Amino acid sequence: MEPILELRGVVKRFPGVTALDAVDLEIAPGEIHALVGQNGAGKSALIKVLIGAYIADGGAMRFLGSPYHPRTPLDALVAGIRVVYQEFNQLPYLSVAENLLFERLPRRFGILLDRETLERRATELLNRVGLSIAPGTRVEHLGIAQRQLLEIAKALSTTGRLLVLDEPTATLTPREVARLFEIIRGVRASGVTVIYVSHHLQEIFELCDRVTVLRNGHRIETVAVAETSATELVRLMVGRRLEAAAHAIEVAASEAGSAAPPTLEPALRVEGLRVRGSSHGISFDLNYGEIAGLAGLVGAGRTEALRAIFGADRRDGGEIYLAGRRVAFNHPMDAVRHGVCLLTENRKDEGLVLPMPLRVNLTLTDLARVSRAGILRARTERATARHWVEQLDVRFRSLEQTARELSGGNQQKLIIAKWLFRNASVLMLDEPTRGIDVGAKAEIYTLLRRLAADGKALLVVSSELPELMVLCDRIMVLSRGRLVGELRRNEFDEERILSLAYSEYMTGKKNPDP
Amino acid sequence: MLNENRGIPDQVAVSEPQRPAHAVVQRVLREAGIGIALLMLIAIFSASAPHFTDESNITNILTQITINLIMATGMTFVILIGGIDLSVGSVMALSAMVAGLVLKAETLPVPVAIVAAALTSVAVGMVCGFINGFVASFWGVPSFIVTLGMLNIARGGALEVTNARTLFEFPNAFNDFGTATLLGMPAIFLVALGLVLLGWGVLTRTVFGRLIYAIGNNEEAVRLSGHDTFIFKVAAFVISGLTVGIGAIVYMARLTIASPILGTGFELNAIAAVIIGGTSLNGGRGSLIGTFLGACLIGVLADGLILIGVGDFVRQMITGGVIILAVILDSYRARIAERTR
Amino acid sequence: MLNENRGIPDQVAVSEPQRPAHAVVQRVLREAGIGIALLMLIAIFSASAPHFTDESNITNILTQITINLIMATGMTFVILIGGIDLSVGSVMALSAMVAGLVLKAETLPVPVAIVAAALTSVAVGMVCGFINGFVASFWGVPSFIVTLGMLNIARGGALEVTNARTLFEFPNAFNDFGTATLLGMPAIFLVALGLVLLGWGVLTRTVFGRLIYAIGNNEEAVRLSGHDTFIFKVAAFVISGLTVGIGAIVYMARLTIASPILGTGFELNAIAAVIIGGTSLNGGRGSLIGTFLGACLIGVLADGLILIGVGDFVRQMITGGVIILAVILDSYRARIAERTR
Amino acid sequence: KAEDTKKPVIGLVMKSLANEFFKDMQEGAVKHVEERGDLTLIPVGMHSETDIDTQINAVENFITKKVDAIVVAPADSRALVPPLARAIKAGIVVINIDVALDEAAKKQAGVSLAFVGPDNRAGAKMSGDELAKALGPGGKVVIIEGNPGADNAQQRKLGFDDSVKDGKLDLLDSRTAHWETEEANTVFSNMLTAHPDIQGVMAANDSMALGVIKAIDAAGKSGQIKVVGFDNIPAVQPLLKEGKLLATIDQFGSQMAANGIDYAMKALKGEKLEGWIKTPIKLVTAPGS
Ligand SMILES: Nc1ncnc2c1ncn2[C@@H]1O[C@H](COP(=O)(O)OP(=O)(O)OP(=O)(O)O)[C@@H](O)[C@H]1O
Ligand SMILES: Nc1ncnc2c1ncn2[C@@H]1O[C@H](COP(=O)(O)OP(=O)(O)OP(=O)(O)O)[C@@H](O)[C@H]1O
Ligand SMILES: [Mg+2]
Ligand SMILES: [Mg+2]
Repeated sequence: MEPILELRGVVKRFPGVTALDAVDLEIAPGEIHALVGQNGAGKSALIKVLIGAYIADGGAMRFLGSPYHPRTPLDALVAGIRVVYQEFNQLPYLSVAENLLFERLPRRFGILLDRETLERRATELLNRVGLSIAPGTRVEHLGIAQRQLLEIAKALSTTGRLLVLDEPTATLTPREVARLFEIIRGVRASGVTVIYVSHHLQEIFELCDRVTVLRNGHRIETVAVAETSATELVRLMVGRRLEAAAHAIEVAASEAGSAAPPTLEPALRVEGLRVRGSSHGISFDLNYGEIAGLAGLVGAGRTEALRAIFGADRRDGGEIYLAGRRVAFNHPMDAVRHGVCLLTENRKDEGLVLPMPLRVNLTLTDLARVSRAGILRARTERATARHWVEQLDVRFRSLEQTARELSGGNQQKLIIAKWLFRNASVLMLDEPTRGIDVGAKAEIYTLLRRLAADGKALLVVSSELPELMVLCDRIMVLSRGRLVGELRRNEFDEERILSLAYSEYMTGKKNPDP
Repeated sequence: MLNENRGIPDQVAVSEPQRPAHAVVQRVLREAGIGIALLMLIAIFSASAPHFTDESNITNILTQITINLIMATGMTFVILIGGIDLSVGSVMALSAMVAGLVLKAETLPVPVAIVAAALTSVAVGMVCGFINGFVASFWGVPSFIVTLGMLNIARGGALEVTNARTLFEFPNAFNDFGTATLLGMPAIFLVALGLVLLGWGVLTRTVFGRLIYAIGNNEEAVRLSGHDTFIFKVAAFVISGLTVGIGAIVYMARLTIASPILGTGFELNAIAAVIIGGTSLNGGRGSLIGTFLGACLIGVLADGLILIGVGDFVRQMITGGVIILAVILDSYRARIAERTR
Repeated sequence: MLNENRGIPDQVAVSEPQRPAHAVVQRVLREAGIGIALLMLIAIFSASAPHFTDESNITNILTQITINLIMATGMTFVILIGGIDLSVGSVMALSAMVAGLVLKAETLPVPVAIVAAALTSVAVGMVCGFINGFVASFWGVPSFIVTLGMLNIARGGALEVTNARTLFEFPNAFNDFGTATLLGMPAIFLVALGLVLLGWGVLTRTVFGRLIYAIGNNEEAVRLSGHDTFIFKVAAFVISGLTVGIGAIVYMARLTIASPILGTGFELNAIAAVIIGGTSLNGGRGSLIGTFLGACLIGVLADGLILIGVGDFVRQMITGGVIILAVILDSYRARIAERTR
Repeated sequence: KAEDTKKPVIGLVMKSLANEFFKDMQEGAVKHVEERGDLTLIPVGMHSETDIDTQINAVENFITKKVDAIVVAPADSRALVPPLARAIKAGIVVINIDVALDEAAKKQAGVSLAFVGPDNRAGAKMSGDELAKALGPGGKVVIIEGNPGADNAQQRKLGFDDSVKDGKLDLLDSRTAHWETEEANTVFSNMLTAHPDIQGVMAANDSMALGVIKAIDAAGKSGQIKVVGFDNIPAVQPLLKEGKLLATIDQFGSQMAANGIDYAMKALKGEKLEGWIKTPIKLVTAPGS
């Protein structure tokens, strides 16, 4: 069968980097084709070339049997390509409905906005992805996972011939992931071809037909999913570092629990923390030398809880004790000064100063260490920055490169690096491995374990249960803003955690559906 | 790991949908914006300024805010896309001078001359607006600088047209329009009101309006959605030019002259009305209702302070202080609106 | 076609390290920004304007850009954090009036009076700047409106101080400073140059400067990195006030008077210098070198056009046109700089 | 308030009080009214010279307030006519001071009213003639103009032009500095570079003359270039004494509004006023010269 999409020798260069180096690719009609590769391998670049957001420096493409050279995203849209980008492109002050149908707003008399149709179709789309928010809500008020679902719903707003999804599940909990897969299968059944980018290999085995591995801008191999294995894919992705990566996860897992010292000293104690008018408080302890996990569904309030502890948002009540002493974090500055830090989930808006160099982003958390009497010491700063980005294996070209130019996963590594540089004693990490490839993930796990072993206290929020189960000494579960349970390492069990996560939604008197 | 969704309700509420009552409160709080400050000001002046509530004084206020309101309407479009238009005052003078020449053309019968003058004025404004928008968008240069350049070009042009002479002795039919009343309101104010309502409809009810907001929110996202942002950005400046052209005609009718130095500093007044009205200088957020209230606030303040009879210098200081207080008050309103979400 | 991964090194050289030569070109292109336009302008005037290259004319130009340069230096800080300061012209008048009273205080010996006046001027400027910054940051209201309010308050205040009278007959020692030269350059220009260099050092070499840039780019990220963004934002406005205070003293020395209407419209000039110099109105991007070049461009243009002898109105139009052309040219430069990276 | 005393109420519409000239005028009027004691005065100023709108608003507000008379120093000689005509139709006595309202505009509006004020053109000519006298025929001069489009700026320019013609002066350049000291300083510095042989300067007001004189000092040409101004503000007194300013014109602004008020009171008592009631202007030169 003739491929629906064909790439021949596609090249995309950035100053100092060849993001795509003569990539050949054939996508068969009706398949779900996975793209995998390490952070910075060129997956997003390939997609952006495909949809006309970047213009290729060389090579040729054919789509639906005819030459295809998109110069703007509009060309791709017209050709029938729909995309869910890795980094969201949303209109924060417009409504959910308007965002959803923005590509083709429903009209009356050619110019008037057809509000009824808008609401109706938006509601349909929201239902389709299982997001029950009012279509009139402004997007600025949504959490990161809700935004992700919104992006997916948006791509479904019009039917195309090719649907491209760049890491759509990075922040989703299993429930949303399962629903997403149903949707993708449904879309495929209606004759649409799908390109699917993910770092979650198990998703690829569950969903996809064929998989293409990219490394350093090269197409390494394309294989049928049925004929390969996770280990094989990892080997193709990471090359020589195979062993290290494969073992790292196991090491992390074995260190967890066992490495915890017998006498745990309380680091952070939260009592009756209430946010945004919630009636019930959250209370828990976090000890030095352990990694505690916080699990929950999308919108369960994990992010809100961390932000409130950190002083980034207003608290409505509750007390925080650090090493036994009561503290009042009214501003992130207070928390950071006390050695408590928060790695935020939204790297684009909250984590990085995208237009500034890598070096600047890294040292932002502790400028005192790279300055004397308020004067920056350029050499110290560069050396420090280099040390830390290399520690985290960030793929970078120059320390003067802006953070925006990094691939998504490398941006995430940069954020981790900047907080490690701060050398805080209590680390709260919100979705720390969002968009990070398997190899690097393992290394980060090892790193976090080492921090715990060094006596630091870590609180990790993740929507990936396996991640929490590998990494943590214990897992606390939040459900609709309520702390509903806590499991020690020997009690870890996905089903149990999930049923706890759902508990408040099932038993709640409030009818969740309007 | 993906098979646990058995037995789990299909639709888990991620958040409760907003109740309509809430939505209304929120909308009023958001759109009305500076309305509370305006009401307070009106209450204070009604109590303290003699003749403030006289019908004739209300007519005065309406007349006095007319020009600013017209210019601020177009300015709202420009600010919503994240731009700014500093040239409105000068372009208004240029429009007026050119239109004044047309109006005085002796070869034309009066009604024709009036219509031709109005069209000329609007055309001059739109051409200047087009240049502003085109240069700013095509080369991606800050509209602040482009319109600052246009400010100088248009002012120089306005002075050059008649070599700095004032044009006057317009047809009576034209001058009468400046003082005409309709339904007890100044006719020129009704023009402004009509423009505001039209603009409001365009911004809230049309696809064009949504795109204006969207570009101010996140131009890149709009581009990635397959829309051509260029023409919309240019259009916003052209609309500003259009209102400037209308403003010029209205101003000429009111003053019965066209002077090359008129309109000096009008840009700050128009921008102030827009920003006081809650539109964000970064674009993407705001409304014409807010602009309307902002223009009213400025007008009421100027009028009331004169009626109270405070000295000029003190009046200027109070004006500055009240403007600041109004936006501070508005920030509390915004916070409350936020909390009642 | 599936086996091409053989022979591909595990770590493909992701980039060559930047060559220094490149880095320098890039830096000049970026920082110099408007420099090319300035050089072109100088070349044109040198060829066409009689006496343009005379030493006395160069002294004139340096004198004439001094005040704008001083104000634009502080303005750069404010614009870098994403704010704007419209009050600089009025605050300058207020500073000058208060300082003028101190300078004329008959109870003080002349040297003491001069020092006291300078300190007073700077203090008044900084207090006004503090109020601007505090109100804008504490209540999160747009600095455009806050400083517009301050514009009115300070102007009213300046007029009120002496009831609109001009102050004159300052001590000779003070007036002489306005015309003194040092190393062949006007002393007041050296003051401005010193301020620019100091500011440049602060912005590029200190923690404070780093945070000013970072806040302008993404305030939330800076806040969440554990910094108190509030004080830095206030500080930027205080610095603007400080330069305004210095500007006021320099103005008084140059013109030997203090008038309550001085400085009208200076804000637009200062902002223009900053923006022409490539600093983004959205904050986070720009440099004082650019501001310096921007102020030079405005000064050279004003001077050269008079020397060529074009009429006032045409001169105003050309000024506007050249400003626009300069930023267009700059946009091409930016693109080339982007490409040679 | 007016009700309890039954005193007539007079509204005074001024130009920008930030200008000392008008500030003096208003203060003179206020003092005069205190001395008279038989009327209530409501003075209103405006923000800037080009702020015609504010003056119209002020007139409209006075009509609203039903004052008995309006004394007005118009910002524009034509635009103020229609609102003043409305005031007259509302039975309010209107006295025009400072700058005369345009005859044609008055005719169009069907009103006639008296003008109490100086002759700006004649004043400028007196000032310019003094310069012509000092330089002799062929003297190379430049003019620093006021705000283009402003009535008094135009009158003074015409007066200076008359002097140039009568005195057979050589006019090298004529530029605006918008009444401002700093701009005059800058503009004149550059004129001096372009025409190093300038011998005399006519500045349309004293604020600009101040800036011109500073530019001459900075160029090291003190005493070589003669300057004349207009308005006789306090700040030029030392310069007159030092001989840096050759001459200026005193329009006795402080009495102008007071005079206007006196005429308004007369008109209220039924006296018929018409035409141009000229107020004195006086050439001021260095004391003892
Ligand atoms: N705008 C840009 N400017 C410069 N370099 C860029 C830009 N965008 C991407 N790159 C570089 O191109 C390479 C490929 O990046 P890409 O975003 O395609 O990676 P990716 O495979 O999507 O990685 P991730 O899994 O981390 O998202 C990286 O080295 C990245 O630094
Ligand atoms: N009552 C509510 N009204 C509106 N929005 C709500 C409400 N409750 C929760 N939300 C939304 O859900 C989010 C709550 O949680 P938070 O972001 O902390 O969730 P989370 O568990 O971190 O999930 P995720 O980050 O995956 O979305 C809020 O940001 C808010 O957008
Ligand atoms: Mg990517
Ligand atoms: Mg979250």
